[in-house]
Amino acid sequence: MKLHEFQAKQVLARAGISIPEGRVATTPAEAEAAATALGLPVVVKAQVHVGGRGKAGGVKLAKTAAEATSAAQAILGMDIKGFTVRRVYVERAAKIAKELYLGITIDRDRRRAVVMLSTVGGMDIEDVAATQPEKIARGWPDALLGLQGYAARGLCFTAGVPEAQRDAVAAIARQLYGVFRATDAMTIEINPLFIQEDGSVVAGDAKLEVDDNALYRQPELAKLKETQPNEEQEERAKALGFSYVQLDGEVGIIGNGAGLVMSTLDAVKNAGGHAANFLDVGGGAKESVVKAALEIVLANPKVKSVFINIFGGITRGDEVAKGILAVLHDTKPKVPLVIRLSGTEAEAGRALLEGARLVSRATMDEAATEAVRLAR
Amino acid sequence: MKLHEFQAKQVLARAGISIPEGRVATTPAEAEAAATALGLPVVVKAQVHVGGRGKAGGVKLAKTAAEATSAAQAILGMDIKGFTVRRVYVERAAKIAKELYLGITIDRDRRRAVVMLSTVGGMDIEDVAATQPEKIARGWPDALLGLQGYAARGLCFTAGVPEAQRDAVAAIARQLYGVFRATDAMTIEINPLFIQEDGSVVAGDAKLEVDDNALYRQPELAKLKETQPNEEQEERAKALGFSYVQLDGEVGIIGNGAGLVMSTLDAVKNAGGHAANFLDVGGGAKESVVKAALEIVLANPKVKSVFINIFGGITRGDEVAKGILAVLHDTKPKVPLVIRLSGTEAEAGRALLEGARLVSRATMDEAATEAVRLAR
Amino acid sequence: MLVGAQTRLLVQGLGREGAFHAGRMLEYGTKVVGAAKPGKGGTKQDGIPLFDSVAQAVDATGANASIIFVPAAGAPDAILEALDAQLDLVVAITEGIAVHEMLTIASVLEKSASVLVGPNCPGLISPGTAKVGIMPAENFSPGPVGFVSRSGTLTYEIADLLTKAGLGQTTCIGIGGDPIIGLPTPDAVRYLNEDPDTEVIVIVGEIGGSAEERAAEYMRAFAKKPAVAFIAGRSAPPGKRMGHAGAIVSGNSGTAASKVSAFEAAGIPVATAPSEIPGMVTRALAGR
Amino acid sequence: MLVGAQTRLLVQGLGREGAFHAGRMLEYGTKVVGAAKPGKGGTKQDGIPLFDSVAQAVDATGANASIIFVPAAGAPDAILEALDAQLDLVVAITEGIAVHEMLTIASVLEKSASVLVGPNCPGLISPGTAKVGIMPAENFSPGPVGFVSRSGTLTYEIADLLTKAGLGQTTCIGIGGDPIIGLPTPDAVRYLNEDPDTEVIVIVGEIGGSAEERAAEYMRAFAKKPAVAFIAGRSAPPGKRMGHAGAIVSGNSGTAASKVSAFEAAGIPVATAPSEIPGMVTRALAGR
Repeated sequence: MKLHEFQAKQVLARAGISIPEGRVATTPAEAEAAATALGLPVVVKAQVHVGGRGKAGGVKLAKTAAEATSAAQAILGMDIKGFTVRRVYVERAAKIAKELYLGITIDRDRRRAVVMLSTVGGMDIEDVAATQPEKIARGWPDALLGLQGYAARGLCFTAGVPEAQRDAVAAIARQLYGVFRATDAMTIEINPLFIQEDGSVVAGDAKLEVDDNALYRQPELAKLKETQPNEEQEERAKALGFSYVQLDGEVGIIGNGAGLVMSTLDAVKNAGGHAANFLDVGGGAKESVVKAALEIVLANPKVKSVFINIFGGITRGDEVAKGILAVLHDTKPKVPLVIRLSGTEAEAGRALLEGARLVSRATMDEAATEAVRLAR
Repeated sequence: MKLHEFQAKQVLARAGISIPEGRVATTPAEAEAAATALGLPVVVKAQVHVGGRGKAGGVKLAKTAAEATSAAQAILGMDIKGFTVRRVYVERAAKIAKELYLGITIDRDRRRAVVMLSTVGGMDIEDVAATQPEKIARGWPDALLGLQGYAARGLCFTAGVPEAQRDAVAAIARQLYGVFRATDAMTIEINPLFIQEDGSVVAGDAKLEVDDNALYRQPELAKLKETQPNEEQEERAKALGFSYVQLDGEVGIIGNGAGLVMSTLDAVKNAGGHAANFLDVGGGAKESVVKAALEIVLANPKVKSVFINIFGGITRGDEVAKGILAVLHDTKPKVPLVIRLSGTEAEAGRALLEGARLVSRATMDEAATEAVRLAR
Repeated sequence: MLVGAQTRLLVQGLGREGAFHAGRMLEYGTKVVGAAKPGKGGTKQDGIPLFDSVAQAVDATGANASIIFVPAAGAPDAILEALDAQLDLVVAITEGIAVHEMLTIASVLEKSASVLVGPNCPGLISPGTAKVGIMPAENFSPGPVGFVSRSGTLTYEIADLLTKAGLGQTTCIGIGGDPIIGLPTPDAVRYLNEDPDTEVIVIVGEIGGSAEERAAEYMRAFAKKPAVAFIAGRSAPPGKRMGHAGAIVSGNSGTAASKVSAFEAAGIPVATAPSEIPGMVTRALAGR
Repeated sequence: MLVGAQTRLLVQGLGREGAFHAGRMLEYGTKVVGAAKPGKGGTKQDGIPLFDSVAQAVDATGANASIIFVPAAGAPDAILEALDAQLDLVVAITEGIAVHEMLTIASVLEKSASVLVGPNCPGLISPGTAKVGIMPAENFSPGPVGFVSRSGTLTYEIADLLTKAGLGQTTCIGIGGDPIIGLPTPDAVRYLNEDPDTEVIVIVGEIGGSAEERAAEYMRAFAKKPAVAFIAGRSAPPGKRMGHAGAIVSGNSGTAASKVSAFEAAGIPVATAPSEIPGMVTRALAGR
């Protein structure tokens, strides 16, 4: 779950990290009032759950209240990579002497957090890693011991943080690590971290993504969850207990088990088609879940055929068949269904489906080929 | 540094542990008002930095406001093991069904905290350990991992906490461990921990001793530090940079290094005398410190002779001699001084002291014998 | 190997799912010697002796392994309890454990001699000997193939394909689909490489992370036997989480292409569909 | 042994006290190869190369030991930095470190191969070879006596008595007077017991804790050579802290009587005054 910049900054500020003064605005008039109250110049920034807003024109400097108004006017309602801007953050412009990067994420290989600090700030850290890898200092604190003082200081030396800001940046790194742990963050980033002309250090931007599996114990953060229109299907599926990801193709996919569904997508591609979605009904899905899953897939107007690929383990073939039959009975889908049913109670399932309006195939490859053919 | 019960309970309450309602009173009238406000019956308890107040009559149950007044009257001003009672804590009486013990202290051998839980509550845990050791469940959480849920639950099973209170007591143990770490406690204890008739669990008493070496980072707790009249000399010595402990004997002691001073006390005892104090001037003491130390020792009216035992390492014999000479010059002490000076600059020191009104001896044993003889 | 006749198994979390699978494991011949169910110590459930804690259960039964069905919020405590009891093997079936809890557990594992498999995994099976997991046993059969997989159902599918092709398995390790797991692919592959009964290794990976790349590197340096690989999610777009918490391509990292080329560089052929695996295994066995 | 010709020493905390003792250690022949002084990396102080961090210093100098003079508030970080750099030996001179910091460090030590001596200690000396500490070297001389002590000045006193009696020392370990220390008495005794050059061990304890009792138990079981003990604080009353944070009799625990009888039960004679020690050592050496 992603937080907006202004929300992430409030979290940082509570942990003692300095941030420029700022206010959220949802209309140009509010933006103007904010600019006047904060003092000019200000920066007007789109609040969307996606990166690259700067390149998309979602960040503008305003030297006058009128400029703040027109900046907000331009940005509000803007579409950035499919996300509509509903709010801007109006922030007193920092007097920037230098920009740093400070971020913490999870290093899967080392099974530790990785803290990254660089004097190349303001750029995407993956680009810096690709072009100037020596410019990124990294540290891997033990989860139980945390980011100790010497380790934070060591990052500053390695990154080449100016001596005057070393202690401040080391302290911010430790505070940020504290937030990272306390918020169950997957990723937390201050990019850029400004060194201002007066030598002070403030967070120029802030990114915070919280582990969805930890929201149960992060009630304050969970309240900030926002679902974009393009994510609504996925959220609805999650509420029903299965996992759905919208894709661009024409073959609707239903399967059980993430790995099997990924393989099903691949099989469709191997057969020359494209998957319209990823849908994993999970282990032990009952008739009602299978029915709901099929309805979601069929609701996608791009879908020209549906491939149901079940390898019964905990999931029973007869339950799957019943769910499909219920849909066939209730809604009479306009696109052909292809099914491949193996494993537990597969025979019973196939028996139930006999005579139904769908195509059955014995193997994943054959069924994929058939589904792709029918989608043409 | 010790906290009073009412202070410790506030710390526990902030961590989420239930405590009975209570108020501090410094006069019988305040105690009466507190009793009326809280609702009767109440318990009136002496607030002193020493154990055993119950046996000393410092805890009284009051069923009426008048009883609360007279209880406070009896307790306020009471002397408990050398501590004068200045405050009482008036607390709503719990409806006790069962008393447990819960405490955490430092296990020096294991170099871990030790959490102790017993269904024999209300007694001194050392007595329980001596008479019914099998009644104490112990756990040694790793400092980095803390007291995990399973470990707290395991203590409850081992101690035999009633099933109805198991989860509550396990939760309190984890909260108490959190307080133990957060307050830099040397010892923290809830004894008794009451199970009330309604099944709820509340802290009947609370003891919290904070590490003096950590007070620099515990500003809120440091404010609660109280010095008893009998501790004033010790505090004054600490402020001057040396370590002083008042004892009962007649031979004043000054030395450098805790082990050497302890050995000096022992040497005096071996020679048939008793030390009037422990005084370690520390490493590298200068003239002024030696002078202040000697003055504190001489201020004790019980002192009949003084034994100064210096083995020069970082501490220099000439600096010690100068400090002694300054005192001899300024105050002309009425009791004889015996000195044994060895190590760094010992000869220079002895030369400075030549002709002064003191006795010099070559070894610790000889000097101790002489100091004891002169004190008779 | 990790499971076998020596395995004496405890169950942590004997709820509906745990009880069902305890029954299936007993049927399979696994020595399920007890279950930890706080407050129920001294009683039995479905013939399985219950204990208040893992420590008590270990004392009473000599258990050396545990399988965890405790729901996500309580599972980290259950895992730590099992590690504290110094069991040889801890298998966490639970899905949805918070990543930071797993970082804490990973730190404990760095200093522990126990092997944690999972979480979010189907467990392990040594066909014909012992099953410590939730896989449908009928798809597995004894034989020379060692098999490690990040995926559940896909494991059953591939085991079924192998079994139908007459290719039985020494041990199948379902390591789990989370980003932080107890026994990552390279470590699981190392067990199979060192196992004298295993003649060929099947490595089933998926997009996300770089465990497959590290496994390929390990095999390039230390392989004692041939291997065959498969990567699920070749067609998945970047930035989308494919069901498993760990199955995501982030920027340039975790792509199927990177994994495939790592295996190929290590001389390990990569199947483009599960159906190709049995043939490739047969060829690998023939070409030894 | 813990210090010797192989010791390549870093100084952490090159302030007034650190700089003074760095000079004395260099004079004694100890290889002081550098000092960590954040922000001063690349410069020198009194001829000693400075580095921004311990890690940098180790890379540049091959240091394998460190001595810490950092004040109490910063000392735990300095100790953890030294442990993180996997030095063989870390000696913390600093007095007044908070007990909970030492509990944290003790947890790290449980999983570390480094030896921490101190805090609140005078350090170690192998007379004639190397000194990693603050003791006045002139009281020490080479010879067959291994010596461990919780006390500083008392160590110098007893070393002086031994030296004057012609009884030189292999290694003297000042383990420190705090309740939680890196190398408690039993562990220090074990080093001396295993040291082939040490012919007799002098154990100087004091009231508080039960480290002496454990050392006596260890010697009862494993002694390879005779030992002599002394306990400071026999006349100290209970409940009073005698200068050292660890020197306190709490209830029935930590009494001199308990320690004396533990040593006597292990066949180790206990001196009643430091002046008796040289004679007892001579008898112990003669009676071997």
